[in-house]
Amino acid sequence: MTLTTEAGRAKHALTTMWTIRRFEEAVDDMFARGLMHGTMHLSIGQEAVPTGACMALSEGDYITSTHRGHGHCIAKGAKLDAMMAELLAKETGYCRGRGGSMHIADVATGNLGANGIVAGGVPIAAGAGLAVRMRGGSQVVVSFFGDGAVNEGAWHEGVNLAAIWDLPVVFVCENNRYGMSMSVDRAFNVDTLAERARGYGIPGVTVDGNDPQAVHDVVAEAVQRARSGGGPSFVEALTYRWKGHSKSDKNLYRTREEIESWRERDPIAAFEAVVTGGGAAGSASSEVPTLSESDVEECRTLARDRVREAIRTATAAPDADAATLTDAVYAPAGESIAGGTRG
Amino acid sequence: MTLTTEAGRAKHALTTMWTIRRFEEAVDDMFARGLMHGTMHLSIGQEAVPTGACMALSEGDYITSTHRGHGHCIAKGAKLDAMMAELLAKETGYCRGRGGSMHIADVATGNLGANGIVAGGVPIAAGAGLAVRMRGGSQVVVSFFGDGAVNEGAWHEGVNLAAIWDLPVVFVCENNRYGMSMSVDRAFNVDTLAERARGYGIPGVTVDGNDPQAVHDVVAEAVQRARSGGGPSFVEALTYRWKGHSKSDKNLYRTREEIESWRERDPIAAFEAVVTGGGAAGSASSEVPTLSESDVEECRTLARDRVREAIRTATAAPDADAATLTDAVYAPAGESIAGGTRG
Amino acid sequence: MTTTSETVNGAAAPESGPVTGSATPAAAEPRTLTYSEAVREAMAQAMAADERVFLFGEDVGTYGGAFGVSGDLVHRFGTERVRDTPISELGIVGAAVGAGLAGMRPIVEIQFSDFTAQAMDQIANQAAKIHFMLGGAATVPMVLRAPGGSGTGAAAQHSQSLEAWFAHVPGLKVVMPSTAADAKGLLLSAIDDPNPVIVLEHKLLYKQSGPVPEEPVRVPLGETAVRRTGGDVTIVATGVMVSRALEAAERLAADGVSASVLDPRTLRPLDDQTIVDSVAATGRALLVQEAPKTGGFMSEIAARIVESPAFGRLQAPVSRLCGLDVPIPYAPQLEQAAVPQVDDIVAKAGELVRRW
Amino acid sequence: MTTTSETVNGAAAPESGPVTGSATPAAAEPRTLTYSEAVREAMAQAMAADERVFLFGEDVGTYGGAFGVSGDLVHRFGTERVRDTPISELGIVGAAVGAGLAGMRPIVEIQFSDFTAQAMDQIANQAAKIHFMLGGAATVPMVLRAPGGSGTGAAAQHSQSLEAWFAHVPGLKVVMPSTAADAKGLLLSAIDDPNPVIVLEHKLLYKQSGPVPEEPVRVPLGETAVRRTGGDVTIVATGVMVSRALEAAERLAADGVSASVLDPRTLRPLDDQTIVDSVAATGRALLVQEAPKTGGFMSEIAARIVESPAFGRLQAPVSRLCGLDVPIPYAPQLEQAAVPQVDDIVAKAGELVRRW
Ligand SMILES: Cc1ncc(C[n+]2csc(CCOP(=O)(O)OP(=O)(O)O)c2C)c(N)n1
Ligand SMILES: Cc1ncc(C[n+]2csc(CCOP(=O)(O)OP(=O)(O)O)c2C)c(N)n1
Ligand SMILES: [Mg+2]
Ligand SMILES: [Mg+2]
Repeated sequence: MTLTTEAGRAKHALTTMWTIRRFEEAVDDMFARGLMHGTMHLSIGQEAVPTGACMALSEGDYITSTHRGHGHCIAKGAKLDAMMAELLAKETGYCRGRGGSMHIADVATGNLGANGIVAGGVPIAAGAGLAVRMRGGSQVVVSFFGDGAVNEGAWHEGVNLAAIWDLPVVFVCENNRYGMSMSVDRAFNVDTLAERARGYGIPGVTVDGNDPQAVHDVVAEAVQRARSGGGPSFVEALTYRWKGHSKSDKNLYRTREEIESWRERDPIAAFEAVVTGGGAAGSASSEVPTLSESDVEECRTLARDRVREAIRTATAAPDADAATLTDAVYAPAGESIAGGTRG
Repeated sequence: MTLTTEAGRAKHALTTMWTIRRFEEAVDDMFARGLMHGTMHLSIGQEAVPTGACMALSEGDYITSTHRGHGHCIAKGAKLDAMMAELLAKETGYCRGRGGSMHIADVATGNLGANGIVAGGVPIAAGAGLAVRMRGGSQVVVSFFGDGAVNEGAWHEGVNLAAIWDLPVVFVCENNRYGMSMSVDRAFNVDTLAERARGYGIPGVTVDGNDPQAVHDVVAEAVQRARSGGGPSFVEALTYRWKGHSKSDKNLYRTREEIESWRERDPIAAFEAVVTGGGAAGSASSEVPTLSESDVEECRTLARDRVREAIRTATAAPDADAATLTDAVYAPAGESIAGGTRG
Repeated sequence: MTTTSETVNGAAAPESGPVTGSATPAAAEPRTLTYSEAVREAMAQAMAADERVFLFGEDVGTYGGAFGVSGDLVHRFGTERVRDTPISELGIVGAAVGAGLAGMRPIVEIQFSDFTAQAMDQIANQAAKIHFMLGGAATVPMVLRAPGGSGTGAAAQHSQSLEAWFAHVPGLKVVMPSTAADAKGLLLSAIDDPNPVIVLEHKLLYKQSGPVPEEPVRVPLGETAVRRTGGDVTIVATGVMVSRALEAAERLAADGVSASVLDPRTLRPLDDQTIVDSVAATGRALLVQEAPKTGGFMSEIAARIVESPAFGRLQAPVSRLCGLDVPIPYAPQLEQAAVPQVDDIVAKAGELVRRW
Repeated sequence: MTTTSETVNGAAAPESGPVTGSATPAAAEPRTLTYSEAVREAMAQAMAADERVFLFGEDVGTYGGAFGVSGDLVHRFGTERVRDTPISELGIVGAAVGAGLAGMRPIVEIQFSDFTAQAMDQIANQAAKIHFMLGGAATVPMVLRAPGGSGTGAAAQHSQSLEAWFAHVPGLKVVMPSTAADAKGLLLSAIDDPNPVIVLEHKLLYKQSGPVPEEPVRVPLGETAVRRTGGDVTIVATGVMVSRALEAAERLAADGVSASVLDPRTLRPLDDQTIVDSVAATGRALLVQEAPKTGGFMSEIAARIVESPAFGRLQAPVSRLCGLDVPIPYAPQLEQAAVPQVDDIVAKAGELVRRW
């Protein structure tokens, strides 16, 4: 499936990327203005990874996400107003204001949750994959994580479980070159993180994480393998975060030039160039452009309007209710709320 | 350095292996007769690994050991009576009867301790290597662990730290094909565990763990690399435990034939055959045998006598003293007891 | 899902003297099982009744579990549903969280409760908090079974009693069965529960026998059992200390001291009312645990007693008898000295009654 | 190794009224530092005095630490001694154990105390037990620093107060500094100590200032500080609750209620004598902690009070005011409601005094 040559797909990809970008910009702005509290980890610059990866998924498929999870959540189809409401600590937020940015989940679309713990979602993804396998289901689980997560014990154990049991999990590493401040060059003794995959006997591939088509292609192949019983895969997507790690980051550990050079590789601008045919970027763009300038404008407008609308709706919603603070520490007896339907 | 062609070395290797064998047989026997309690994990069948590895070390070098640690302890030069006393819960034991089999350490010879936690010693070894590095010392740390340990998060994190910081650590995996009952075939999706090494950017090699010369050679090369600043290595030694995992093992997970086939590859008998020149085993045995039959007999006798003497001494020693039970929970203020001298 | 209606309340107690656990009411010649068999039977019945239930952990398959608890289950349910795992505690608990989130009912066995230390992130930061962090939008139904306790010469890293760690974590439920019947009944309730439940079994109890109903009878979580009633002192004990307390109570009775023995069974949620009522009646409380004293769960019970109306009825200081503040030593005589024995309970309870 | 003779005993207290922390006696115009600067100064002085001391952890180098605590240390001591690590909490704590065993004096920073869950095996099963398991043959001198506490909107996995976990582990020492001076002085003592010491800092305190001696003045481990003396009620508080208790005490004083405020500072070993003496004098104890109530460390203090001679002097039930039994929520108004505030302390202490 190509995202670049089919208009519907191209629009979807572009709108998703713009929605992530606009959502994060809005969050950045509201945070700076004191309208949001806590901490936020933005995906600006990394939009192509969740977009490309989630377009390789079908309904019912699961994802596990991270502290830098807004993009995954949006790409998997979450409602922007419920996301924004969560960040604004509203009762209508995905977590009723209990979780905030680092814990947004959207069980309805298969997003089993962001996670404040680096690599926390990796064994959880293996477990979801195990559930699918045991039910004889056909779903696939995509587990997103950063480069930093790859050095956690949880990552090692989770990946190995998926590998030995041939679980339908695709491990997608968003390698943005840094943990909080430690570069992959210092945290790893290998050139590509994909080299780790071999030690678990699973395929590992490194891909341009700023190209949604490239991400999509390798993830789609991995999803296909997983769905047909071929077991897990590891995908390393090379990308970059434009903003600091979180609010307190002074960017002391990287140069302005490095940041600039990556901003010049803006995944959205590059995709627009390709689909409008202006791209020398090398993709198999046909003579006839896939999207017109006005198509592109439409995507941008749609993204901007959606985000605006989400802010409006969320802002008007009631604050999280302290009177019910002790609710939901425990689920009441009876049927549990399954994260997904049975296979 | 060859163990097989130099008489002194050959005797040392043979005596060490026989000492381990006899020690473990004595423990097995005393345990069966109710003279020892707790649980014991015996190294019978695996004697060549600690023997070959420790002969590649110099004084001042460190090791970290495991629940199956008697062999490491003996090979690193521990006193048999203090070991036996520990197993017999005596005040004269290495741990004053507080630790038992799973916690024997002999700080004087650089053995930082057995460990009841699978892979527990791996990050500790990295830390000892870090200490050496920071002091500008020239010691090397050998970290022993089983195949099962390789799937623990602690292993992953410890090996990576050593790798990125070029620490002088040699990771020696005693792959005896099983954790407690789970075979490496089911616990790993790779053919050799050495394949894991690549993911950390360190050399990994698989070796016949029943041949002390082979073990020695690869460990010596790794030690040399570590000592000269070349960083850590991973050595996988293929071996087999003849006995059950521990006292409660009914051997349901492996066949009698499998056990038999490995007993036929007895590391001690094979080494004797080589050094006495009778071995068709293929080693570069010269025309003139390295050891005579009486040399071999001498090694056996020495081992047997040492173990007997240890049992005698230990048995006569006073029991661990309950009156001082709460001693040594905390070290008193003042200088700490360094595990080693400063570099 | 099997019904939860067949519950037994072990908290009901006759006027005085020993209470026969929480067995089925008036079953003639109740069948006996070991504690370990009772755990196995609970798992077998749950797996038979609900295909979402499965067991996994290190060596739970052919080996039958490090303590033989899973036994032959792999032959009855196959290697998919009785699944051996690599030695990866954090990974397998995380996999249980994920499987639970995705609609299964995993039971994960950790070989020794000491190794929950490896898995604390998935236990305390994930399993316990996900339901709340998601505002109730998902549940993590899972059971983590692990044997604790000393007495086997396994030394400091294989003998801990870590219930206080888990009992301090909102979002977890924590169970410590002390009889074969409870081992079965509480485990069945734990499997039914939509929340993560930590079931701390005890190594020394595995081979002890007791009456166990054949049917899948639930013992509800959160009900303190009154194992024995007496008027002079209330002994609260957990795990293997319950049978020691009962033995001590018999000996105390011979000395003219009449003791109630209470077994909370579920530490979280704790049925403190039953404890408070008993202490209000006896005026004296002796709290017995195997875990080291400082920061142990009995300090919580002590605090609840003195915060309750029983405070005004106390005739003696609330008193704890606990493990010493030491790691568990290897030498048998030291190991014995490190945790309360029957003699210690007799002495301390006697002192409480006679001195105050 | 620097000398340990320059110690300050913060437990000494005048007759009544506020006590000015544990500053140097009678220093004219003492210099002030923030709590975070005080921690940094302690590390700098320890590193300058002893080449075995070094700091490592995630982003402690150029980044200066997630909370800026290490700041410019990397420029002063270089990247070997102020060492960035990968995200591998279990591995780095294990490396600290190994480095300590091999003769160094590591300080390891865990970015949020919540992530000690990842490292619990190396903390509780290795560091804490090795000295004992080896019969005293080796020591594990190491310091683990980690910030705890809520109030920053970081939600359930970044806001916990986990001191009770550590305080329950024989072999560990556990420190919770509540002032800048103690942040420095206790850390210096922790670095000197041959045992593993867990130092739980508090995020909300990092920016608070207070007088801090310039010299490397040790505050000994195991001495409860009397922050304020009063005759009606003893308030025991830890971490950020100390300053809230002091503020509450001022307001209570205006209402005619005179409160002592005690800060244990070291939870393990605990100086309970100072607490018991105070409670014996006031007859009332209010125990305030941020951590969830059930199984928190204040239950230990409650249990010790009622086991002590102070029991006979109690005029009111020993009372705890703690965090609710919930994970810390994200929404600011919920987060505030989840842990004790000044108003709550005023109300509860007032009630204790007036009602009993
Ligand atoms: C277990 C754990 N350790 C440390 C942290 C603190 N922390 C949050 S994000 C982060 C960096 C993560 O890096 P990476 O995985 O590459 O993700 P990125 O932020 O680059 O998307 C760190 C250290 C954490 N949240 N959890
Ligand atoms: C963290 C941890 N998990 C589980 C165990 C229980 N256990 C002790 S030894 C063992 C098997 C270890 O296998 P391996 O590492 O291959 O060593 P071997 O016994 O074969 O020498 C297990 C599961 C343990 N001691 N520690
Ligand atoms: Mg990153
Ligand atoms: Mg093995």
